[in-house]
Amino acid sequence: MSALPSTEPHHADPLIIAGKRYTSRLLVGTGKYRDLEETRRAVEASGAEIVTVAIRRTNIGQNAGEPNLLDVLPPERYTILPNTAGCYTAEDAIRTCRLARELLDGHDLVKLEVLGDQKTLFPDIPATLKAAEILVKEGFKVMVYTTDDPLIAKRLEELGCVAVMPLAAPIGSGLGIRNPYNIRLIVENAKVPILVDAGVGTASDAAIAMELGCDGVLMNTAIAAARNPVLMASAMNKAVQAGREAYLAGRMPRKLYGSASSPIEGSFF
Amino acid sequence: MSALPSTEPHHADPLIIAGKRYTSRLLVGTGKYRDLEETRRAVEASGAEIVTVAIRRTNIGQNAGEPNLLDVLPPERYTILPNTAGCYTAEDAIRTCRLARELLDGHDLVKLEVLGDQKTLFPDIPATLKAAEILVKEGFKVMVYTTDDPLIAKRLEELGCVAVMPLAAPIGSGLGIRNPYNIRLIVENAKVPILVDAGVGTASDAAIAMELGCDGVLMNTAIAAARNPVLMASAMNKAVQAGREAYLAGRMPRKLYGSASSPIEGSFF
Amino acid sequence: MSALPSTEPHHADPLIIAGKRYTSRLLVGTGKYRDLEETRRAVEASGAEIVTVAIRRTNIGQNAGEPNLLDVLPPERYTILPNTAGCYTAEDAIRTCRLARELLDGHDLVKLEVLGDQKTLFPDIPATLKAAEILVKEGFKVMVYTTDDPLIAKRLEELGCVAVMPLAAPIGSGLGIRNPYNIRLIVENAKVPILVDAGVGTASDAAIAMELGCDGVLMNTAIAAARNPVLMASAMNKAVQAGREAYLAGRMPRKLYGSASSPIEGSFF
Amino acid sequence: MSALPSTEPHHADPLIIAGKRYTSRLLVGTGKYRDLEETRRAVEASGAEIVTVAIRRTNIGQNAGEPNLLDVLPPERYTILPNTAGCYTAEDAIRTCRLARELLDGHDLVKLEVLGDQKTLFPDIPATLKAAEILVKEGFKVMVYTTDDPLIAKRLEELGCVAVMPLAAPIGSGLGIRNPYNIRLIVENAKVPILVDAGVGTASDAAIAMELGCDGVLMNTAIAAARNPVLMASAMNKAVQAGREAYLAGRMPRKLYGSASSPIEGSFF
Amino acid sequence: MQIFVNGETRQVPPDCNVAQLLAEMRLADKRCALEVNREIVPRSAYATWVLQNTDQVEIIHAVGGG
Amino acid sequence: MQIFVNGETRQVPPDCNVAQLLAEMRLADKRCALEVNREIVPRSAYATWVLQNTDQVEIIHAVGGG
Amino acid sequence: MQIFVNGETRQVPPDCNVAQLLAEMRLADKRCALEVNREIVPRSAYATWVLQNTDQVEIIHAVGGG
Amino acid sequence: MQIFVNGETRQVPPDCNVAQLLAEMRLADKRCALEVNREIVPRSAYATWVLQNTDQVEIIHAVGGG
Repeated sequence: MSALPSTEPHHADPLIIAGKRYTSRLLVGTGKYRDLEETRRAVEASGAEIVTVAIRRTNIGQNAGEPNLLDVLPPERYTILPNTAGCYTAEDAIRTCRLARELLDGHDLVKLEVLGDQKTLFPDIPATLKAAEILVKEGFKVMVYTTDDPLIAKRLEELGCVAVMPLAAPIGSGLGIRNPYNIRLIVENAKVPILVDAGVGTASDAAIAMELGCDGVLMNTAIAAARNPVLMASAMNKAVQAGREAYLAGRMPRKLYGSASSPIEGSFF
Repeated sequence: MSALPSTEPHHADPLIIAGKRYTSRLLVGTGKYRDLEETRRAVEASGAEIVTVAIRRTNIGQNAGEPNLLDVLPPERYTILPNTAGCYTAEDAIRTCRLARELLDGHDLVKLEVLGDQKTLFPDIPATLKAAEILVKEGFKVMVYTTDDPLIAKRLEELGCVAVMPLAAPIGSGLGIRNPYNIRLIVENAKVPILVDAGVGTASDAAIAMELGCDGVLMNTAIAAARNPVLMASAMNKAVQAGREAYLAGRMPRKLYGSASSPIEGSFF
Repeated sequence: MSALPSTEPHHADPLIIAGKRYTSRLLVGTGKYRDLEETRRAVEASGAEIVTVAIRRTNIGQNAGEPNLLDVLPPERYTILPNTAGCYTAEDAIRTCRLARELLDGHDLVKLEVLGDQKTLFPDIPATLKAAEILVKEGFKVMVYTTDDPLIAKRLEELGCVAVMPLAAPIGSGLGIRNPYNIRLIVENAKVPILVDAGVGTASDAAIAMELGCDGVLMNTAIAAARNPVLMASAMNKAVQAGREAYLAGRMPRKLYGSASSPIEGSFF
Repeated sequence: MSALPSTEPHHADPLIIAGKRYTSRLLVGTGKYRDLEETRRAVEASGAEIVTVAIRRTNIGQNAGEPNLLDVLPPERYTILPNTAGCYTAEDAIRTCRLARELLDGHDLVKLEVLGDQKTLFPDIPATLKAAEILVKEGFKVMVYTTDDPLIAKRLEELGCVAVMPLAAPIGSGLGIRNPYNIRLIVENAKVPILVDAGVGTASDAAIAMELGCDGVLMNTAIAAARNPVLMASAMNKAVQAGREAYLAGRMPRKLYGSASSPIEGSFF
Repeated sequence: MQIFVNGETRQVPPDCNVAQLLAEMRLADKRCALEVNREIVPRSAYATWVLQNTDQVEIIHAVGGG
Repeated sequence: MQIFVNGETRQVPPDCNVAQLLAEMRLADKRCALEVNREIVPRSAYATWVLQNTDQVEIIHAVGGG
Repeated sequence: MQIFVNGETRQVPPDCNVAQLLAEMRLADKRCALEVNREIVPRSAYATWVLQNTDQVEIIHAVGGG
Repeated sequence: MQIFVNGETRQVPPDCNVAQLLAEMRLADKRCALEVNREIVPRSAYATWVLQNTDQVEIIHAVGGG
């Protein structure tokens, strides 16, 4: 089978973000794990090449000699995607991105999220638009978290974001894709990669996102909060590939009634 | 990763039907393909170990010298599952199973389906119960196609069927799992393997079936009627594994509201 | 408007069961109420003309002088529909129907249910078929509770049942219509009234059942277990009419994209 | 029953917008009808007290002597809600509102919609925020059409809009409530009336919107594009009442398994 | 003599008929139906149907149910 | 003199006022509103508002819409 | 002598046995199974099972199906 | 002299530069980035950037998040 695209979807079908090619379409977060070892094993099982990290003060999660997150997820191996998680203003998000760029020696790919509400963690759209515009001007490659509003998604693309990442459902809710219709509209109109970010709960949710034509999926809690995170990471790895291949393969048309798989002719009974 | 169950789900987690162990949980049909070569490549890409075939007169699909289905799917490599597709009476189904057993040198694993209606291809439940009882008495290992009625599924198990296969939706409809609630009830009460048979349309449908706790999925049209059957077969192969692993990993609980993946503490903004 | 069917749906559009015309398409149960007065008020608010009752020993719910259910729901005003609730064999159901007929002076309309499982309260289909056949032979007008299996529904019609009543979801679950697809198939093929029986949870569930083309809805728990049963009874009364009128009115076609309600021409901006 | 709130939901349970009380929670548009007589009859059957109209040049739909829309829907009887349908900029929407106020002798209740895309007719959120702010400052009572983004809905309330009207689905699509989860979030956080505007396709859609806790529903195409608009108007009238009553009555809890409606005790079988 | 009514034992006088039993149970004017040893006794036969020792009597009525 | 009414050119006599324009268009008794060069003319000013050459006049009313 | 094979009439010589029929049909080396008058003929009996006039023969094999 | 590091007060010697602060905090060889009074200090300037009294210093690094 090794000659078939079906078994090497990666090489045949790369994800390209800001000009860089990736073979995996699953992006993962690094929060909520038991420890760095579990983080490392889950990320490895997920097959992800892009991992998102938060930016915080050093006196947090930093005991003398304790390994640092980037020790177990070396930037030489993974594309590190610093995010602005927890920022509720454009200013905080921009400041976080600038620090992250310094931290990563000029690496300018960032995940922008400007939250508007602590209960739902929905994005603040006006503030997101403002921050995106400034960050793009400053030369950042912005992957932006947004709602599933197709017009806002288009505007973020027009502002120069390198990827638009609508939520499937609230961050950490695991409710799956609440509005496939809007995700489909966003995909239809997009010229940059569309990744579902947040809300995926289990493997089939990820497959559905890919079958809708999304270019990738970013998730954290669905893996980290599973009973067995490493096994769920493997499940998500396969689900994203399955959904992508199903999208490329072109699903059968739905029929309202039955249609036999076996020939009628040749019946001896 | 090779030590992780997540990457070797098969060996760690076999499907056992009638005492035989299988590493793949995807069973596939062999109908509706363009030719035997496409059949062979799709079956191979699917990773299936059990393939179902129909029983018909030799003057059908049999030109001199033309290869036979069992030449491209050798019984030495695949477990051949003859089915009673197209039978509308218990008698025809039983007769078909007896001929199939003779054809396969005593191999007694069969897929029983007794249809009740040409439009929906729904099973005729009273006739299915009758045929199952007789076939079990005659020593057949019966994998039985049925509706998603949990009580009928249980009765078929009690009659001695080695696997119960409720439909997700009508054969060939591709409508996906119409009633996950019933499938879940069937799985909860079963002591034999439960496989979703018929109705799957795309990869996420297969993943959902497995996440519901099904032991496997049997499909034909979803692969054969895809634009690219071989690629869809690969998608289904991965989707079934993904769904199984997600089921074993234990999905995160759903939450009505958001829950941050990044720590609040340590914010400098 | 009074000339419009829209405002007098009843007279224009009767429900006919066993040759008798009814203006209401909502049938209600009488169980689980706080007391007989609440039962009376809820049944009145529901507008139901057919009410179903259980048959039990007199030493149950029968204190000296306490009013009897049929005192508050006089057979002169309501069509009493005795049911075989709680019967797990065809024999018990038949015996119950015979006693009910004697109780109601020869009134022979009965609701047949033969349960197969205490956990789900799903019907036992083989036993239901057997009981239905005998009861029809004995001259009963049988309204029969069944699963949403379209072929079993058809068989019950062929056996002579005057109405077929598939479950929407398990009795008392309030899960709504689990499989609208099957309900639609049943309706399409039926020559007798099809009523959804069991599983409705709120008003929109009842409206959906009617929009699918059902001839009526039978419910009990959705009303009796609401916080305000009398108000919910009124809601169900309106929902069933709304769903029926929407079905008759012919809904607009669904469109994937927007379509303006206001004219484009004449814009001055 | 006449003493029961269930039968007089209106007087017991008014909808209050901008300080004015309404007994009907269904608002209707006036576009897409065959003629003004059908418009009049449909509006009458709907029971609506608030009807929305578009503002266009007089040389459109204005033949000498032909009755004017406001002749068949007299402002003395109906609350006329001029809308900014077709406006794609804040400026056009504001200009339209000013002309409408002049047209209606200072009546200042308006429906603001600023569209962002001709294909989906989704609102342009930044332009909508801008127009709402200006119109409120000019003393208009603004009922505003928006997406189902809970944070934008809240911001529009904070800007002083008298009602917030999220779309259920694209205008004229009839797809029903695509994301009940977001609608629920909007309702939970609102201090002004929330009305679902656009996307309703049939009666159950309207009932579902009300069961989610919405204060009302505005629709046009679902009625005007039905096969029988007047009958559908009646259906919607009842569906909105049914959904409202069900919401107030408090639906039964959902259960995963069955729960008998008839007593177990007292069985003689 | 002893009979069983709705599963409970009950003493009744010899030659007691169904009408008398119902009267004694204050069910004479209630809407109910009756079986003796699984055979339905029509209302018209209450006065003439004489109960026998160890008869199994079931008296049923309508109760709330769905 | 020539003005533009709802996007179409129209000849009107000099010193024609809004009230006269509406009368001539048989809209005097119709419920409508009016803009001249994007400025709203209140009903009370119709008789005194004199139109100028090349004025852009918009006359609107309510039509069916949703 | 005439028999029926898979629903079609066929002439075969007298005393023709199943093995001969299959050989003549070029099915001898094919994987198939066979019924005569609804009775299954085991492979081991092909050479000894002699066909009779008007026998109904069904020869089946596996084909693609699901 | 007193400065503020990540929101906490800290005593440092006069003329202390950023490199010395990081060394003292055992962060010299850690991957982190640094702001003084909201201005980013490039790694290349650590040795020459002298801290002033009451300077607000933020030292950040990457942690698990999504």
